[in-house]
Amino acid sequence: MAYTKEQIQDMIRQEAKKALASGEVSAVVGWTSTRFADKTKPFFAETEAECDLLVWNEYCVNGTAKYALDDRYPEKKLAVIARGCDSRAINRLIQDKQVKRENLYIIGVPCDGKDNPICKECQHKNPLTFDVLVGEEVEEQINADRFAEVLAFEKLTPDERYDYWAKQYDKCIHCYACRNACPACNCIECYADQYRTGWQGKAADREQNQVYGLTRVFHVGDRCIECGECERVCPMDLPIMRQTRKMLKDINDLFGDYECGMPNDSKPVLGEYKLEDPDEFM
Amino acid sequence: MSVKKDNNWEPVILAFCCNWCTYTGADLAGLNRMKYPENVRVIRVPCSSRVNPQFIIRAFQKGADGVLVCGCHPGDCHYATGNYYTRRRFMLMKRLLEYNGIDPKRFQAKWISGSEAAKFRDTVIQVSAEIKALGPNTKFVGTYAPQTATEGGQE
Amino acid sequence: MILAKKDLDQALKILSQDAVVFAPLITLIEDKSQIDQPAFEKKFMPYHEGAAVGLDNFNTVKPPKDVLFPNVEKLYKYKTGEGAYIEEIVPEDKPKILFGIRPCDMRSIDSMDKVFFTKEYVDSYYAKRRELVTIVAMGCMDTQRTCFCDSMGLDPTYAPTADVMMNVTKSTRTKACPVTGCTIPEDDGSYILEALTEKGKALLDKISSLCTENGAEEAVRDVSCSLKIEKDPELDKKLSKMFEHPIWDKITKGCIGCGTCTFVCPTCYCFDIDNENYGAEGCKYRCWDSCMFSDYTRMAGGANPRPTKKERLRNRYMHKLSYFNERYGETLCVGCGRCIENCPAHLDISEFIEKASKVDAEAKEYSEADFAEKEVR
Amino acid sequence: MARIGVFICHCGTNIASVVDVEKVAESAKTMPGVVFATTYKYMCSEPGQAMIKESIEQYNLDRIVIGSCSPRMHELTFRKMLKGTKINPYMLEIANLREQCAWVHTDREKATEKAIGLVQMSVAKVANNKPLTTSTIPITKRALVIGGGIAGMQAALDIADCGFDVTIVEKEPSIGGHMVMLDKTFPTMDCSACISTPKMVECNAHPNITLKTSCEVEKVSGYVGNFEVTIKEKAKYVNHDLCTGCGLCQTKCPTKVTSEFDQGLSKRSAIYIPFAQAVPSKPVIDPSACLKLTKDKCGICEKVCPIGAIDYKDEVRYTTEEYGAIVIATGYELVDWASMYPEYGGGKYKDVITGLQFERLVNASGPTEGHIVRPSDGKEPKDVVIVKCVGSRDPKKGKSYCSRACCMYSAKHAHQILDKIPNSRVYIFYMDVRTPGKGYEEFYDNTRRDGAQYIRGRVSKIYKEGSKLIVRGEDSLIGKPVTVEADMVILATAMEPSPTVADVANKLGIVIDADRWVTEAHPKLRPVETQTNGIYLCGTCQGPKDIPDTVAQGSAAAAKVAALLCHDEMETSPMISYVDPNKCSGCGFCEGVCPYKAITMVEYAGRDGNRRVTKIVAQVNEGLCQGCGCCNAICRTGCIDLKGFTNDQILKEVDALCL
Repeated sequence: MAYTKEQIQDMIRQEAKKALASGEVSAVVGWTSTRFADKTKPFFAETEAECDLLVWNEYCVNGTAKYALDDRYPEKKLAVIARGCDSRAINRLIQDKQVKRENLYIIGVPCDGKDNPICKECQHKNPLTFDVLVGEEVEEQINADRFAEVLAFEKLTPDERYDYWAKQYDKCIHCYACRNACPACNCIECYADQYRTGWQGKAADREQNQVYGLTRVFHVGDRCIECGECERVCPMDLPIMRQTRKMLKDINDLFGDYECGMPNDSKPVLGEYKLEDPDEFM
Repeated sequence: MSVKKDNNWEPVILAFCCNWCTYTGADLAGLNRMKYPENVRVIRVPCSSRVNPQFIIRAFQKGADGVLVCGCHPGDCHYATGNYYTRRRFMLMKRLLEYNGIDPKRFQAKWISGSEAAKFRDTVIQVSAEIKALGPNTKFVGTYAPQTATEGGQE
Repeated sequence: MILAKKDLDQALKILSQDAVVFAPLITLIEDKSQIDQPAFEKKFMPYHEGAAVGLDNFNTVKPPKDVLFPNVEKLYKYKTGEGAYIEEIVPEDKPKILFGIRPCDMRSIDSMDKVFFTKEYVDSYYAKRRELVTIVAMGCMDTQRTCFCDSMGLDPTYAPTADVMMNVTKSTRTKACPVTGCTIPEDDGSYILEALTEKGKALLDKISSLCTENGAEEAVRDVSCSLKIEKDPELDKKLSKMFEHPIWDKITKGCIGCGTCTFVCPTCYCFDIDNENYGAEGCKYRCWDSCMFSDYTRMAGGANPRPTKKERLRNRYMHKLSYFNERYGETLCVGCGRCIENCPAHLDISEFIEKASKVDAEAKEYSEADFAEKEVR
Repeated sequence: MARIGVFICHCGTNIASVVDVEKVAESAKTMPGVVFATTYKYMCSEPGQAMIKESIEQYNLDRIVIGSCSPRMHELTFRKMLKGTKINPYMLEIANLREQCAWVHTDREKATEKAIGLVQMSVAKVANNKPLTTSTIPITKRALVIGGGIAGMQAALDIADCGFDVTIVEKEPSIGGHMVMLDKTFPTMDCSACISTPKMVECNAHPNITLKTSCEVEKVSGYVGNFEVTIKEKAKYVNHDLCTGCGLCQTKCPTKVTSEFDQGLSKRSAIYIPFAQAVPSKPVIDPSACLKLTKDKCGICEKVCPIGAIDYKDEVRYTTEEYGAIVIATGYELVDWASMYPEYGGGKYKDVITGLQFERLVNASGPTEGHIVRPSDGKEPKDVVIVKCVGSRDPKKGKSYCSRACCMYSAKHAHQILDKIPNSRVYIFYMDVRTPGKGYEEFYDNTRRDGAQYIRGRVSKIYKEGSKLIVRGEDSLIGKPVTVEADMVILATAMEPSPTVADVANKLGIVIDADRWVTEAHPKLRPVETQTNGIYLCGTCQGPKDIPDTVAQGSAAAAKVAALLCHDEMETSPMISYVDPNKCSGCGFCEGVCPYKAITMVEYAGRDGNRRVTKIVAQVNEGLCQGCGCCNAICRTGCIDLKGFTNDQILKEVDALCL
């Protein structure tokens, strides 16, 4: 019998209290309600009483994994309430050596899909790594047309494609929300923050946005866990996934099936090679 | 956009050549007095794997009409495994640029070894002919134009 | 003066003959691959024939400050070597009309005027643009759920410092907007325009042919925000004593340190200056900067007085609610709610204002539990 | 601001004939940072260099651009020239106006325009050059030779003669390799043992050489001049310090197992020395055959040993030592012809033997004291067939390459058979006879004159009929199939690298090709070096070769090692990567792509916000890094940069494109 939202919410609160009681955990990262019914916000429960503020409903859309980067050298563990995508984000951070597994206490919660367009394409509702699991595993679905958006967009003519992206990058206000929300963007100091080195200007005009947009695709393209946070957080609603998915599709076609953030993920595609890779530059 | 605007417009093509193979091949082409068009400018890099995708975007923005990345054949890279990474990186880069509207002929990569002088010449002739046919590159070109100071705000 | 709603486009056409009219236009974002449903974007753009003007329903995401203080503005050009020159790039002196901005945005322009004009330094670029612009403020018919301008001392329907105040007439029947569901005037409604300054009079004279004299019509004045917050009037003084208060640790935990709130906020005016070289020539430009960026206060050698997002968000709230008061005597937050609507981590400045007002300034620890939101809107 | 001097060379008429050098110099003057520009007929000549030095002083230049021939030609010359001036030798960029401009273009105006563009790019790049100084790394004056065959011994002896300490690591109980198994060597037919055993003794006796037999390389780390090698010493169960080599234990040992040294043609005891002249001539116990070690019975050797040198409790020992250079000489093995050619009997017939087995038969210290007899019944064979290219030059079945030495040793075998067995007949099936050495062709003629019957064609099938072996082949010269009834068949099987080479190469981090031969740095110009600095190779590990070439390569490798070890320090190229530890987030991607394993993740006392923390960052080993820059393109934050080709320099070069 499947648990109801409230039951899971209570179980989460119990687990959070147990974790805090154990003394090993500094805070439990979850969601709490805001003054708006259809919005929850990320929340660090640090005391017993605050655990009762943790909520679990279809509006818990924010990613919780990347908050582990706030304190890269913690004394105590950080408990993270992880849905399927969050656990993949945690795998991503661990595989990029930015977070140590022993610094995390993961409370896995199978996710029933949130108020977020990406959730209907989700192939990993159940958390992949966790210390304790709350509720029951839900049935996974295979998203057959994972690259439908890319295939449709590829049919356009080059000029149409360029104009589309040019308009999108005209809209971009260069606020870096997509970078700060993305678990694959986990550098201590992003190349874009060192604009003195000449890579990337600070202006939000089309030219600098194009450099930033394409560079980010290349930086995260082979490690993107398709959690959709970049599109959710963008204030100007740019279709960022449409770019990174293109890279993932190419990697799938050229170098074999590829999904990131999985427990056995090997080195990122651009960081390794196979002798029998396809070659078109002869 | 390149220097002259009239009909005998000459494309500007930037070629990243790996020092041990393609650059040597290009020198050999010179030694043998082979002839090829003037619109390729070579940047010497130690290995084709030194070329960062951001250089390519920068090149198009600064007015290159075509970019060429050349290196040793996989297997005989001077640094053993450098060009395996180049191969993966620029196969993905080529498709990404095409996806963003840049004509695939404008960005090409080729394996040219130190002894394939003729192949270097033929590649240059072929690439500059293709790009001359395509005309000046208008995509990704930087909005900065010294003569017209673009007005701020919404234009 | 009364202007019928159906004559609005005609009026804008007349105005745009000798001035660039910036109005909140709704444009369709064309997606030829038809993957997503058609998306619309509302932005202050130069009015052109047949453009869909969205005077009502929601406010624009990108504030109108972009017209006066563009996100990229070239300051001067130079050339080195032979034939060297330095030449200032003066904003083109074409008069502009900022049509249909909300009282909260108007108030933010007032704040920017204080910054760019007072304290013995006048920013020539901003001054040139500001002088060329006549502003037609539009009173709100309805407010978004994140609007709380009346709690910050503003009247949603009246902007005292605009050149022309435009309101929907009381007699206009209202309907629910099909897209957003908020109340908007019927098509056969009318607007009442009232000139508040000389420039406003000049503007109204241009379109006087379309308008009729104001009989007994009155403007809709009784609009109030659904989001009410109890703000301590002396909040700025209280905050100045709360720099080390534990509330800051708690409130800033969820923030992801991006620059969205600063770039959508109408009152943020920080900018950075850089140059772009094109061979021997180049230009100096200034562009928006955000105090939330990690390299905003990074100094030589890597020292950074505001290293983590806690210090940066504290600095942002303190500037909005306390520092600006010390310097200019008014709060810099106009309650437009854009940062609440667009914050990726769903942080809420109004929630902070309420909590900061209620909390004991000298408290040594602070817990969210004792502020649990009972009533959820 | 940079003070750049631009010097355009006429190169006689090479450049000046096509490129308007004066115009290039004129336009160079307008480029940002250029304070002086001139041209000269021969910039690389003495007066040319003097003119440059003088203008450096006169115009107080701090960096220069030279528009001349390819940097691959004179970059070194101009750098040496700058050593004499106040400018750092690396504040120099060369625009390739000859090979890639003047020589390849005809239209004078366009070529000049391109030349100006190339100079612009070099000026833009040089404006961002930083002074680089070569650093030096200490060199451990010791060499390690992996493999104790003739190649390894020759290299070790030559290095030792230069006064350096050498260690030979040999996996077998004795050094000597394959050469010591042979009887005679072509073309002079002098006895192989007589020329290789003295070398073995010399190696054992040489004060600078330490022999480590029954040992293998376990782990190699470090870089040129500072290799740290862990050597695994297999359990010998005999204490070689005590043992005098009296040989009593070997005579008393009851167990008999096939002798690998005699290619399976004879037996040896469990406690054994591989062959009589083994060096060191002290036995080891074969753990898989010894009754004591397998079933805990017997133990005779311990009882018999007068000094008590036997120790059944012996274990594997690991020793770690420092070396400055490593020479890999792991030698060859014969291919497993039986699985490749079932049609030749696939190893069923005892009388179908390999060349090495024949060498043991004909060898005086071999199992038959030199009498050529049939391994099946011990009778003297009358008709012998030698089949060449078994596995070689046969891509479908075996190896595609030619094993080089078989033509000559097959002729030698024929010569020996005809010599030792009166009125015997020898048939040699061949495709081609390759005699590429001094005295080789004459040797081949003598063999034919002795009566060896050369039949041009391949053998299709060998099968037993009665006591005879029927060899069916063809004679392509007369275009007919041929059948020969033979008493014995000798197969000239192909060479392949020693089975351990892949493991050793992996540990050393060097590259082996598809056939597992070690890849040399350059087939013609650097045949005894590998691509990794400080690691050299010699002998058949690099490819099939005969003894003269192997010995020559042994001495060549020794010369290279001596050239390295004779200096106390070694200058490293400054064009290597360096990491900015503050910006590095320790993701380790650069470590993964470095072909030379030059990047390691180390602890660094850094700062997180205002807190002191130890973080993990990448660190580049200056000795190992060869400056390929692959890590630069992988690093997302751009905090690892290649000196001489920094991101900033290349970006400025790309920006210079738009002028």
